[in-house]
Amino acid sequence: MAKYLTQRVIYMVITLLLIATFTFFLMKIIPGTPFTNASKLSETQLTIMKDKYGLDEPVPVQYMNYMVNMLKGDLGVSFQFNNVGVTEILVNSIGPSATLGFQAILFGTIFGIILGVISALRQNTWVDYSATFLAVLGKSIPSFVFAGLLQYYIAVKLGWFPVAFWKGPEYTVLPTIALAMFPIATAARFVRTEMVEVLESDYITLAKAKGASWFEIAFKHALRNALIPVVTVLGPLVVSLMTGSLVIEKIFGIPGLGEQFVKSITVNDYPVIMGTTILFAVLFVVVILIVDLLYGIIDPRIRLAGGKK
Amino acid sequence: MAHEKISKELFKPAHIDSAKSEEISKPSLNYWQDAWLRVRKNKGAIVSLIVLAILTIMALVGPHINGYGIDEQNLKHSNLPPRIQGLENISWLPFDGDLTRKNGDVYNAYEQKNVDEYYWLGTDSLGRDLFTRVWKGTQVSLYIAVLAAVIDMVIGVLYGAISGFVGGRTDNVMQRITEILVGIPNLVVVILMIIVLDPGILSITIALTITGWVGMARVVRAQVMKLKQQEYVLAARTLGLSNGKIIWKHLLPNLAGVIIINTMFTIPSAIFFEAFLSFIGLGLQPPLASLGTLIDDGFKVLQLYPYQMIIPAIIISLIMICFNMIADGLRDALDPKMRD
Amino acid sequence: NGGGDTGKETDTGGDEGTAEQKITALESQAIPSMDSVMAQDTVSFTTMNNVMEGLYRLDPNQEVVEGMAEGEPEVSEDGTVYTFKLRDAKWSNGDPVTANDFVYAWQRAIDPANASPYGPYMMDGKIKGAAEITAAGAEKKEYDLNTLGVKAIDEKTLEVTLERPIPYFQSLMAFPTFYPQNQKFVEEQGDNYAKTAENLVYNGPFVLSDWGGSTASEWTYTKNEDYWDAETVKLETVQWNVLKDSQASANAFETGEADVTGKLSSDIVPQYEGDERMVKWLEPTIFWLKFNQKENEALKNPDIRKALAQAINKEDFVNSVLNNGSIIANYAVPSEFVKNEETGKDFREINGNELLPYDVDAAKASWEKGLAALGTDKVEVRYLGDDTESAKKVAEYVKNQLETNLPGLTLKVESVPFSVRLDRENSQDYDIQMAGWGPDYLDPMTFSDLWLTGGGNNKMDYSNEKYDQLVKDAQTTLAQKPVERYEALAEAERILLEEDAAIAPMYQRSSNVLVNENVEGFTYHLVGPEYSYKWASVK
Amino acid sequence: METTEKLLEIKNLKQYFNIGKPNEVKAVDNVSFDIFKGETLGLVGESGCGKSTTGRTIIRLYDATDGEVLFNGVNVHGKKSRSQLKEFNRKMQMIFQDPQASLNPRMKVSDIIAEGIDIHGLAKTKKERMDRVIELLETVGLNKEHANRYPHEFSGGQRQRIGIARALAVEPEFIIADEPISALDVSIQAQVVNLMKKLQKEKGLTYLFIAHDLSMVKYISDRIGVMYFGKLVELASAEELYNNPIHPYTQSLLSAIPLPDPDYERTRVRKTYSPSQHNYQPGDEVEFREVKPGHFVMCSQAEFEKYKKEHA
Amino acid sequence: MDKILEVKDLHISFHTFAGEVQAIRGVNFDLFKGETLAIVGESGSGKSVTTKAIMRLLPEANSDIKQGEILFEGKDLAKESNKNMQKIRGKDISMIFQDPMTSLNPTMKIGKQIMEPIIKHQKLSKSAAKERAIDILKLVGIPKPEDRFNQYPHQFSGGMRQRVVIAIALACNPKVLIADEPTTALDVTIQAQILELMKELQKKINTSIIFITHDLGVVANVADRVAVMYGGKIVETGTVDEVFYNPQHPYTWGLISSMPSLDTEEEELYAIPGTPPDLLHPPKGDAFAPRNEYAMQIDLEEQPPMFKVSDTHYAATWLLHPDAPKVEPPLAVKRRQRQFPDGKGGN
Ligand SMILES: Nc1ncnc2c1ncn2[C@@H]1O[C@H](COP(=O)(O)OP(=O)(O)OP(=O)(O)O)[C@@H](O)[C@H]1O
Ligand SMILES: Nc1ncnc2c1ncn2[C@@H]1O[C@H](COP(=O)(O)OP(=O)(O)OP(=O)(O)O)[C@@H](O)[C@H]1O
Ligand SMILES: [Mg+2]
Ligand SMILES: [Mg+2]
Repeated sequence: MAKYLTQRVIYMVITLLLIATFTFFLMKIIPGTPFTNASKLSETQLTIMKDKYGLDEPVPVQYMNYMVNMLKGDLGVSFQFNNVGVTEILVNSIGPSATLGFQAILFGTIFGIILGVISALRQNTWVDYSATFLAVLGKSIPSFVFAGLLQYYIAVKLGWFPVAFWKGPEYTVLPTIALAMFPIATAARFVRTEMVEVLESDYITLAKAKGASWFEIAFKHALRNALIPVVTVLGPLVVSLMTGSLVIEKIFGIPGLGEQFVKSITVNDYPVIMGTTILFAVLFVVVILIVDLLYGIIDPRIRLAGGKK
Repeated sequence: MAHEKISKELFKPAHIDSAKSEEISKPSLNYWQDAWLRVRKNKGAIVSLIVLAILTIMALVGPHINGYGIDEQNLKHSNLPPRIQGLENISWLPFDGDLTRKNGDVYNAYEQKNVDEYYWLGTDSLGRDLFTRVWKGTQVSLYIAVLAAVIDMVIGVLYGAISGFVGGRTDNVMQRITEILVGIPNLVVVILMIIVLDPGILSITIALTITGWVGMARVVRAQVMKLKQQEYVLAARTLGLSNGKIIWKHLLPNLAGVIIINTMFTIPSAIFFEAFLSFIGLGLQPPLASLGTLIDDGFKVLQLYPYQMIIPAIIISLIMICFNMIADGLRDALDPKMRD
Repeated sequence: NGGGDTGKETDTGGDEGTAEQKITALESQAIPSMDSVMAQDTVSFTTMNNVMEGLYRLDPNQEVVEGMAEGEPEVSEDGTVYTFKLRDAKWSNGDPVTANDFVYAWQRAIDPANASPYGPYMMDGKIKGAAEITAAGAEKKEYDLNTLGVKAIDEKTLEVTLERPIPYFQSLMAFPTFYPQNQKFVEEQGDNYAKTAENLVYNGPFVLSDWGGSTASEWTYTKNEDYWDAETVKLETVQWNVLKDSQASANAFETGEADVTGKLSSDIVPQYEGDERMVKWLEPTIFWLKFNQKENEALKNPDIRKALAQAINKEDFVNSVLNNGSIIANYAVPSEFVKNEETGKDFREINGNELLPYDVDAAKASWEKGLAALGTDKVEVRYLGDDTESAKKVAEYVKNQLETNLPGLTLKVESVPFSVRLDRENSQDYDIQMAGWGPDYLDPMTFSDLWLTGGGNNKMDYSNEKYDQLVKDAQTTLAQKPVERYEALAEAERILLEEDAAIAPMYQRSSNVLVNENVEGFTYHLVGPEYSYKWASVK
Repeated sequence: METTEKLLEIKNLKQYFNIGKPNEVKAVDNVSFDIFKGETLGLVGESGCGKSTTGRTIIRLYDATDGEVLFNGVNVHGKKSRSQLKEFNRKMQMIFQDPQASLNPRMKVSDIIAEGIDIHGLAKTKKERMDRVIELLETVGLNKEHANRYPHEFSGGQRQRIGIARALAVEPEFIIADEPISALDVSIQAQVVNLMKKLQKEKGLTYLFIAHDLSMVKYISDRIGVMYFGKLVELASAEELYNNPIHPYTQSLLSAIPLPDPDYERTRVRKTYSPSQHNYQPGDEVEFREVKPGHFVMCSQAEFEKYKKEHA
Repeated sequence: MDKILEVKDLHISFHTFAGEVQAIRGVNFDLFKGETLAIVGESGSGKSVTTKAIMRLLPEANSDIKQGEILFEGKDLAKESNKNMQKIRGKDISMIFQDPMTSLNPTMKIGKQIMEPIIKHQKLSKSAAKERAIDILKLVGIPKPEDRFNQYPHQFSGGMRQRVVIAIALACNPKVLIADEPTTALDVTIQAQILELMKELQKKINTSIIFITHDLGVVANVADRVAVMYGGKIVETGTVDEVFYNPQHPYTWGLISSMPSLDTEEEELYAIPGTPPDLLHPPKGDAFAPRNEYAMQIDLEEQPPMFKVSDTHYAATWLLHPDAPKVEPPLAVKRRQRQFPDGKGGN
């Protein structure tokens, strides 16, 4: 296990370095200026500013500098915020995004799984059809529309929850629901498909032959097996949700990573773009690792094989 | 038991033709005919197919039906709600040209602006006919989606097939590459592509596909790895068939099912993603409209002119639901596991 | 519409004295920087305007009023040396505000080592020695910050030497880049200076609290009891939240979660048409089409430019497309912006609002003439605009108008992100560009000097000697003759538009903000910081 | 049928998978035997002992890790030109276990059968091709109506016969049949076995018949090899093997087979086998030795002596 | 002997894409206490459907017990409620499936899977159930059951898994044990072990076993009585000796003679031609007729009833009708034919 883990970690580091390299050069071909007031700056002043941010060096030198600093844990200083380290920005904005993403994933998967299980058990009945319809609808309404409607009807009209901001648990309810629509839909669809398949397998018949009730069959025997493929889809989804949904963050005024990231891209704030990408990538590889370990927990066959895919 | 009623005649040997016993009574059906029969039994899929066909036809002819151009602006006629001849007097239908103010007053926008024309689905803030624009938008959205699906199909299938078929080190390297691709946030790549390339449908499509094919490649790879161990592939190899022909004759036809199903799922997500790009302002170049841009425009004025969002939203949802239902139906029909 | 007092007398029946002096307000983004020397954006400037103070500040009537300076400055004969007397004021840590605090801050702002984005922009060519320091910094040569024309004569006397007389210099002093900084405190804090509310000292009407730094999405102004004019300040707290989405802001306003919203996007404005809670004012920001005359043959032709400029129905445009109170602009210097200090007349009164107006016939005639000169009947030009939804809508309208009214014209619309547009403007990689300009100080010059030959912001190769001469005169020989100076600038504007059609002005933007009925004394400004809460109160 | 002309010589064949990894499998480990022209060699052994791998390595579906396979004196695994390879592919064919999986579900029966004809250019015209397909179909007891149908429309036995027709299409000399009947119904197995026997007689085919149903193997084979964990442990003529099994594993295998005879079943005693019962010492040379003429057993020198005495 | 289970005139259909599949078309049989009844027949003849019907495990969505009774201790299981069936399953009647690789839940510990029915039906405490589970594991010959208890199925070999499946089936000492091809997926040596184990256990707890297989060798080994199924019907039943040594139905003949015994020397095996009937459109007469070289006109017209051969031996073929011509069975059958004068088995 230890050997397997170290091997995985080495792989992860290589992947991360490659991603960082790739993004760095990609970023350098983005047109545009990182200086928000570029139209007001004179040539001489531009020279001074470029010099300060090291942008006057040749790109390979910039790359080397960046990588060396990155390995030292220094992700540089933001252009758009004066004198603020990228690390600091990331640390400050990951919190709300992660909280929200976590809640959405939790709520979304639990609700989605229940929906999926029910429709699998009641396959091809109206229950199944309505659950499917719901799931597809969840996937087909753009999240900004959904978020906007929630905000208008639940918060403004009914006044059940605050309209926006990020000040306490009650503020997280609406954005969580809005964000959870997608995981709900995804989980429901996948769980249904898998459950239908699992329910046809021999060991389920055997469980029935043992006299198990439908509840035991669904939740004790079938679900866990049906979850294995679901974990694969949900893994990357977790990353994208944890790293913030720009749309939801914008509409609900949540100081998260998504907004931050898109803003930094549009204003060419290179250090923040890089830092965020690296953070995403780290989260991504970590989640993939967790997913693989989760496989082991859900599926003991993989545990013994030492995490072979 | 009494059998006296049976005549002795019947106990004469019947000459059974043993060749006849090999007969197959069922009519001959090939894979696709068989699949079609199965799809046909799936009501949801069939209804979806019909709806989708109608939408596609409307997307093609709709923009030309009522004589307004997609970019024909008439600012005097801006923000008119739907009004349809004949239906305008049926009060419970939303086609009477009435609008509700924020304070609850209802007024007829056509009367207020002195407009005699009928705009079936209303107009937008530039006074353009929404009926025309919505179908044009549907056309553009479908076009983007199909294009994305095709690119996805070509790259994904090729990549997956090569990776799975060649296997070994090549496969390993190719898998690592996809891992890295997936690791870079989609948004970075997409925004970058859109900025680097000339803005337009093509660059949006390319951006959409740039990481989208990974899913397809994975599915195809897994399927190829499975298929290449199938005994009919081994049989072809023992007959001396070259690798290229094996892929072409034996693997691809058998991949068709998963490829189609995957494509069916790609299309709605492409439409969805395009809508998202519109929301963050990276959508199409004006005056072209897609359902995504229309929804986004409409969303901004939702409280004043709800019809501007609701109409394209209904259409996008219809398309999504249809594609999903068809994909499901096809999966059931094409999945070898579900066959007898 | 000049004042900012919009608190209409509505009978709320509330008791005057008992209302809690607290309001909540929305801002569209976080505060990027609270270091007055380094800041470069409106949100930062606005916040500084409320928690700090320079020599002067703007009042609700957009007039310059005393700040740290006590009374009017002493100005030398040639108008280049100003001597300010400072009042007895304290930083929030108890230190007195001294002349040296100004010298220190200004030197920091110009110091190339700090690479302040606004320092050189505000000082070069205005404060003596500034441009030289910047140039030395760019060439990596030695420089001496003490050559900057700012000196502390004594603890309470500040002397500023200008490059040339600047009529609007006093209003310039209200701009946060010229605020003082407490040298001891800044140096003590080192790198941490201005990181959070705790790493700052204040000398304004409020002190900033609960501000966690650049990414914080909320912060609070709390009344500064040590402020020299504390008795004018009524509000105890102003609670700020960041909310970018306009519709969401309106929603928050509706539910009472916000008393004051940020500027509404134009989609929302019609919802509040006729609603008294919507405060509306004309910003001195003009949007125009810039015609790049560097390479495009067609755009080098003034007739073609005239045709383009006159072929767009601006009336319909502002009423239907924008529909947010913006007005049509047939001028290059905004309306309701500056008044002549001698006559008290608005600058606009000289030229009026009829330079290069919408006129299809004239446009068509010029078009024919232009095409004939070019010897072609087809012209294709690129149109560069932002990629926001509203900018795209504008592009659609412009395209439609121009192509409909000018046969043979094809407009290829390119919508790009803001940073890309700036970049392409810098490299002059565009044909027609939709751009806007807002002033940084209260003087027509902030608009007029844009179009000087080779000017830093020209970026379209426009050049006209007459124009250059008139503007130069206004900057030098006429600097102390307000009436003649305005006439010269007005004449320049006429040349720019009527003769050369160098740009095609489209509209002057209006701002719309939702303000709760019980808020009194809501104050906005036309340049620099956007709002002042010094005079606001709850009824 | 008793010729001694060797069609195939397998010498020290090894096929390892995942070499060097922790999950290395020695699927075929140093196996040597000959197959004579016109005979049927049966190969039996428990699941996973390497029977299929042996067959597949012989026909070059896998590249052998080590060892030689000589077909008509030519090494199958040596370097070959394209045409040589094609020639080889014509002479050696394979029938697979799973009649479902061995036919491409997307192809018509006629195209499946004609695949070999097309590859090797055995038919000049379309008509000739079709005639050949019909002829083959009739050979395997089907008729021309079946040519335009798809595999899923057939029963298991019919599919297996289509598989045989496909193999026959290129007129091979040698056919490897990898458990051709295990997936079939009892009542249908006989159809296939009879067909294979008939074809052997008519065309002088040579078979390597892999199976785990021992009574069927005995019925069809001239000689039988028994495999255990990648090694061939015993090889003898069918009669001899059943009457005088020498290797304890073979004995155990034979004693475990239930026969459709209740009386026999009531008296059958099962023997068990474990490799440890040999008690091999380090240094013992465990080799394939000829205990009786034509009867080979994997044994040590000491066992060899013992067996020789017992079975003299 | 006491009957423990009676199946009377059972008809079962499936509703499929293609139409109604009449999988079971009138099945009758009895099961006595302590005996082993083997059901043989080719694939698709309805063996599994019959037994699943007894357990009521047929898919509810598309299956339909159209007619008939399944009497277990006087109760008609065909009409029992789902709740009551849950109480019967695993306790009174339990089941072993064909494939040991797939019939255990891969994500659940072996011990838990065995304890489940014990806790459920015998209402034992967890620890008592565990003891019992370990006992049973010992009983089915799993070494070190305490360690094995906490392992997962993939850590077991095929033969051991099948033992575990048997252990689960036996956990509550069922009155009836249904084994649906329990050894088909196993190697002969392991099959032999499992068969021995089952016989041994049957002696110990005296259950009745329904044993499904299509391997006649296995039938000969385990069965007391045999039922031969074809096309959704039982076409012949009798004691094992009667069916093996004096078969009456042409299908049974074909079945027996198509298997070579170790001493078969014929050049050609007896092969039943053709393919099994299509139960979507079952033939009007005898389903076997199209493949039957002894078929008579009446076979094509009418389904044969069960003719009695002896008290224990019945066969459904018109050949047993008094009017039918006498026919010679195939050589392989004739060679093993013996006489059973009064229907008693043995020789
Ligand atoms: N491609 C492969 N990669 C790795 N291992 C393999 C491969 N093919 C076969 N093996 C392993 O080699 C061994 C022998 O397998 P083989 O298929 O030859 O057995 P077999 O005797 O044919 O068994 P069965 O009776 O189940 O068909 C097995 O342990 C198997 O797992
Ligand atoms: N769920 C189902 N839906 C439709 N048809 C079914 C279903 N289950 C069984 N059948 C049909 O019922 C018939 C009898 O099947 P059954 O499984 O009982 O055969 P069997 O005798 O057990 O065969 P095998 O030896 O292959 O296990 C077959 O024709 C089969 O196609
Ligand atoms: Mg094999
Ligand atoms: Mg069965």
